[in-house]
Amino acid sequence: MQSPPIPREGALAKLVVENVSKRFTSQRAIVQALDGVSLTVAEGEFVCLIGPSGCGKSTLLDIMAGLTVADSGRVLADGRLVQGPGRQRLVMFQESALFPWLDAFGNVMFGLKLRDDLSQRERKEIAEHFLRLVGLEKFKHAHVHELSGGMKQRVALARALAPDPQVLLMDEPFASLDALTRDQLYDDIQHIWMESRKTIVFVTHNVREAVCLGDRVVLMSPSPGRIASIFDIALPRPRDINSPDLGDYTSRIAAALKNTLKEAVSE
Amino acid sequence: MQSPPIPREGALAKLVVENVSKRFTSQRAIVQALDGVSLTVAEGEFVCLIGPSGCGKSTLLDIMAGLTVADSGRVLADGRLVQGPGRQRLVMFQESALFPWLDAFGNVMFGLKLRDDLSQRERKEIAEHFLRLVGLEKFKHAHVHELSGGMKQRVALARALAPDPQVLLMDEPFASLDALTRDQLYDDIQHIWMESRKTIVFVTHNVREAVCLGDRVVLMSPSPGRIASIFDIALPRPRDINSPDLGDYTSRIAAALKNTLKEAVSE
Amino acid sequence: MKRVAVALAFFVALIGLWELAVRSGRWSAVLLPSPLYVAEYLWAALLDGTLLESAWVTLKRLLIGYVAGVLIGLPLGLLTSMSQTLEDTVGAMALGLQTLPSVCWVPLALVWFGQTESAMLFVVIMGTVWSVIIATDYGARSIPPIYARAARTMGSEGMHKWTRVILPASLPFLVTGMKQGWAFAWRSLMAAEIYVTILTGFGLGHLLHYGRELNAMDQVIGVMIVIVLIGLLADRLLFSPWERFLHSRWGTNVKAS
Amino acid sequence: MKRVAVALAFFVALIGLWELAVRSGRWSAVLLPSPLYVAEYLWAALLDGTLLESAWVTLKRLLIGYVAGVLIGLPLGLLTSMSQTLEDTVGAMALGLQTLPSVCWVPLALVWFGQTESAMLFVVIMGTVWSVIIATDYGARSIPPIYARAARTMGSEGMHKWTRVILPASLPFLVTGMKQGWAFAWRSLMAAEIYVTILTGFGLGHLLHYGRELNAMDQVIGVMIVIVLIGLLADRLLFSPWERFLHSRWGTNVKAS
Amino acid sequence: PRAMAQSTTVRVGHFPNITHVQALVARAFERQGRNWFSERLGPGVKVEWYTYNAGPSAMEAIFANSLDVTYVGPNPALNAYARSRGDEIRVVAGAVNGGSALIVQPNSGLAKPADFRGKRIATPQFGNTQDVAARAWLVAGGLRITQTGGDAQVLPTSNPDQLSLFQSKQLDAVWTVEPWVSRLESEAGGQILVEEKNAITTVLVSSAAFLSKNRDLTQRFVSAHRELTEWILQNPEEAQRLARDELQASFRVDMAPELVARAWTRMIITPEVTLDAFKSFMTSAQQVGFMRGAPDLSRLVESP
Ligand SMILES: Nc1ncnc2c1ncn2[C@@H]1O[C@H](COP(=O)(O)OP(=O)(O)OP(=O)(O)O)[C@@H](O)[C@H]1O
Ligand SMILES: Nc1ncnc2c1ncn2[C@@H]1O[C@H](COP(=O)(O)OP(=O)(O)OP(=O)(O)O)[C@@H](O)[C@H]1O
Ligand SMILES: [Mg+2]
Ligand SMILES: [Mg+2]
Repeated sequence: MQSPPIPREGALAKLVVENVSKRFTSQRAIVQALDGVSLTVAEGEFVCLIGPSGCGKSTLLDIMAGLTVADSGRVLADGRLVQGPGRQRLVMFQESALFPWLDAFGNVMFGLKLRDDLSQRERKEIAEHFLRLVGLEKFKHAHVHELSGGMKQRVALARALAPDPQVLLMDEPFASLDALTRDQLYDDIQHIWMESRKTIVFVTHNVREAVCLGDRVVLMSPSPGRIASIFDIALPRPRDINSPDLGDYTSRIAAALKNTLKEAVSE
Repeated sequence: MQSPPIPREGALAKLVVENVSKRFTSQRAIVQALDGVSLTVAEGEFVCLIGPSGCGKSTLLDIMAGLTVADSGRVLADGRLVQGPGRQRLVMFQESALFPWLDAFGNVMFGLKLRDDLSQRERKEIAEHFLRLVGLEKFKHAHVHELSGGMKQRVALARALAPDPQVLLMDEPFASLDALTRDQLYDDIQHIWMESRKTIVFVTHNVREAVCLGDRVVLMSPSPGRIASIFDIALPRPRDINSPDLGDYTSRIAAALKNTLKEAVSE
Repeated sequence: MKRVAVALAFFVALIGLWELAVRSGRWSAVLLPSPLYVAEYLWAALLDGTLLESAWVTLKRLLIGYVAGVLIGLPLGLLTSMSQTLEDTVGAMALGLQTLPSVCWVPLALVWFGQTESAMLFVVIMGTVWSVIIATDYGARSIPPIYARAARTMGSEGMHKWTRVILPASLPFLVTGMKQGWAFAWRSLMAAEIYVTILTGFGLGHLLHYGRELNAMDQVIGVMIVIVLIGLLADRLLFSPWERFLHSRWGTNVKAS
Repeated sequence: MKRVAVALAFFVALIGLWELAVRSGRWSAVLLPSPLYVAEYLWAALLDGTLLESAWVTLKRLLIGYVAGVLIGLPLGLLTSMSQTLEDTVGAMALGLQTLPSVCWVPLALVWFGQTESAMLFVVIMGTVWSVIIATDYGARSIPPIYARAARTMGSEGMHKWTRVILPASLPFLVTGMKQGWAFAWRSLMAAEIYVTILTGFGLGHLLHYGRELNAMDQVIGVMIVIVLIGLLADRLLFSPWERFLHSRWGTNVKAS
Repeated sequence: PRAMAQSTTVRVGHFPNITHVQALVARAFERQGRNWFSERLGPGVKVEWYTYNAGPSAMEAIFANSLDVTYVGPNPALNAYARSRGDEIRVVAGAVNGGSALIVQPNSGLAKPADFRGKRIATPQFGNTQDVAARAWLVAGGLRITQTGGDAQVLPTSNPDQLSLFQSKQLDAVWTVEPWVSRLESEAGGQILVEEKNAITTVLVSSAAFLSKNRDLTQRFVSAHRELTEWILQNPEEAQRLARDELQASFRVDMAPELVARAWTRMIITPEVTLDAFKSFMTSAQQVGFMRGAPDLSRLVESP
């Protein structure tokens, strides 16, 4: 799914989005979901995409994943043109995309079974390892609907991590969880990221969440979807979502977010 | 549904919960959902119930509503024994309990049609008034599934307010909404409450939400469900959920909440 | 528009192939009559009134029996949904009798009612009623309890609760059950008409049977086409409006159209 | 336990009432034979082998035809789900032919295949295949797109996608469609057996028809009871395991049992 | 109104078959404006004709009270009498005897029941006179026969199907009734193995309730039937023509004059009927397991 190398743009750029535009034509209207978006994500970086509903965050993520084809512009992963989905860039979705006909273990195995380079025993070991990592070794054979929302997203995380992708694309993975569970998962994801040093692009519309998790926070504005501004978050890790240290960044970004909304309305 | 008056306990007590216990026997286990809970809610007061999952918040609310019968203890509303659900104490539920076979207007009319003291024209006017109040006059004839989560809960609020109950019992009404919508609704509910001076009991497990909305925050602890402590929130209104003023109360209550969890686990 | 054209082209091509197959002479005209003959039969039967008469006889039986079946099944289903005991008894009986192809009732119906309309109605009712009972029962039991609780806090009780909450809330199940009841009723009526002569009127099934008796496959195929058309029409007229209502109200399964 | 007892008591009481009704003498023995006679018939037919023989003949036809129908319908349904054009053509044809009671195929089947097993199989297949096509098509189209997208990012494509994602994800619809196909096949086979003689073997439908020919309502009712039992058993053996799997995996509709 | 209708209308059933010759001739007369029966039944009495193609459904019609009198084979009548424990059916006159036979394929070598092991014998209808006769004949020859199988396969098949199946050699033998016996002989080269010259083929049956309520009327009906039979015996040529016309006009059945004439020679047209004949039918029906116990036949034949 990847073409031959193209001359590099940035030395350690894992993902390069170049001038990407995307327009949707539905029965009622034409929506310019993305309009000339460019973004570079470095290897091992944790980037958060934030913005009001409909500003094109999911669309951008899908284009990075290769699930959606951009109208113009291109996406490079490791300097190669992205032409379709690849195991190197796994997506973890907003709603639970776990397969109900498989149990927790079966779900984690799904991606692994598609890797021919592993023996069945290795696959099992890897799946068990990642279930343990997300703290669900006891729920190996639980059915999907028996898991709580938080547990489901943990399984989804294990499923996304197990095939050892270099890039993890996450689309509001914690949006439907309650606050307590969410707080727990902020810790988990930070630990996992710090250990595995994956490159992560994380979509959210919760400002505090973005500040807590990201090295950089990319703020997008709607209609047409564009990158409005980018914030570097220079805070030590791990960060606590309830810590007052986040307050400063949070209120700055929240204010900028409100601005994008106002502009969108006044336009 | 209400028995003759019983000598009052507190002059302006709208709702009195006296030593209420409730136990559920399911196939697998016996759960003491509530154990000797007493609580008095004054007229026009805004009380928030908070506590970890399974501590009996919903059960207590249902008993106040008259939907569930307590094993022992009693509930008085306006000094009368609560023996069943009554129009004076409407419940607004966590999940959307809107009727999908009716449109927004039809849902708001449902409770009004059960009031014989109104003419059809009055009912229509009232329903329109409340739809306007929650800002949905344009969506009068929208189908339920066409509304966003926040709009649905607005219709549910209008439906609960329209029959003019004296007490509003709300069971995590905003739990499934996204942050931006929620913030908007915090403002709305505070305005409505300040204007109409309903008595409100509001269940949540979001500490910040409880602090933002409540005159008092009642913290419950699980297994068995009991009232752990009560916090008076002495902040001016309207309160902004993002305001740093809430920080102090929030961290105190959050700490107390974590304590109840630890105790529950160590027990 | 383009999609309609494609579908039309497909069916025209199908008929063309059929005609070609007949012309090839590989099959005798008894085995496979030409589509032209079928059309000729249909035209003649339309002109001399047989087709309309028998379609009317069949439809009358079907509609009366079906409506009666629904009117009996609906309250019974609501009743069984209210009590565990009724569910274990009447419900179990309904479950058993639903698996019985209702053409099996024909011999009993004939000795009970004679070769009359009543016998046909009985068979149609037996085809409808159990499906409706089961669907209503299941529907009423599957309603999210939160609807009933919300209604109760607003003061809805008794008849009001049944007609304004339970019944509309179980509509999605009801429509499924009523569709199934219709399918079974339609099948059993056809089977019954093909199987026995009814003194009070000849339906489409009889016409088909006579086609067989006369070895007139053009008549058989012609009547089959009419039966398909009536089936599709009934679906369109009876159930599509409800399904569209359901889908637009519940927001489910909106198929791209 | 108590519930089983209640149900048992109900059915025993029902039979008791029936016997009483017969004893009252209001109905002649031809209209309503005593349950004892029915039991006697069943016992005798069990002993002389008629019942088992004909049940076996019927079941063989049903199972072979049904399996063939599913094997034809499943891939066709997946195919139509993949293309709008196929949906508009093959799908529309399936929709039309599904409304045709498949007993209507009997006359054609007889001239095409003679009074043989093949004719019966054809009728059963016509009862099954359209329902399976429609259900598979609908099921494959109703899959939440997020499943397919998740599978794609993990590298699932082609056959793997069809067999490991699309098919299992549409299982809930498939089972419904296969149940409906079974119900239609069962109904059409009974109707066909009652309607025509097949040289290669007598099934339950023939036995029922013979009961009618002898004016032996005890035989008719006895065979009906056997048909109900087989229907319930088939449901239990063929579909309940799937449904239980579905309900436990998907967590839907878990009925209090 | 119902009682009125009962007393002024006689609902009569018959098959569109040459062995129901009295009904065919009477209906042919009616088409010519001669109301043979109603003229003899008294003023205000109407006759309505209903056509059946099988004895059991005619009997069903009597049970369900949609028929008063019918021409029918003796076995369905006997069977219906036994099933209703003698309460519903009365045989009031004879009509036609003989005319049925067992036809085998030419040069088949089939001669006695034992030769039929594993063979297929078609009969016109399950449980009808020829069907019971065939089964009883086989059982008497030592074969085991059940409703759906046994040592030989008795295959109830409609008469037109029999002919084509016999022609294509899918049937080894057919036990049937005129005119099919003649057609099988002439069109398929079949050979007659067993011929039942005196067996009853058609009788006139009345509903017991109708008989007891309208004894006089039934009596007049029966004597009209006897008179008609007499007329047929005296005018065979004209009767044959009338029967053919009626089959042609009402049922679109085309029968060659030779065929009818040939069938005529095998039929004995008679209004007489005796209980003894039914007793042997009962024995046969019991032998083949169609009848349980030994019903009391004393009320079966009742000539009013
Ligand atoms: N398949 C599609 N067809 C038509 N329009 C689409 C499609 N997908 C997205 N859109 C439109 O494109 C715009 C951007 O959508 P997108 O899902 O990327 O927004 P988002 O930022 O992820 O929003 P949210 O926060 O609600 O998830 C929206 O206006 C949406 O309506
Ligand atoms: N109908 C019931 N049958 C059996 N157990 C029940 C029932 N309703 C509640 N429970 C149990 O009672 C306890 C309290 O439940 P309740 O719903 O009141 O908790 P809660 O505080 O509202 O929890 P959450 O925050 O998850 O809504 C839980 O352990 C629950 O499992
Ligand atoms: Mg999105
Ligand atoms: Mg709760």
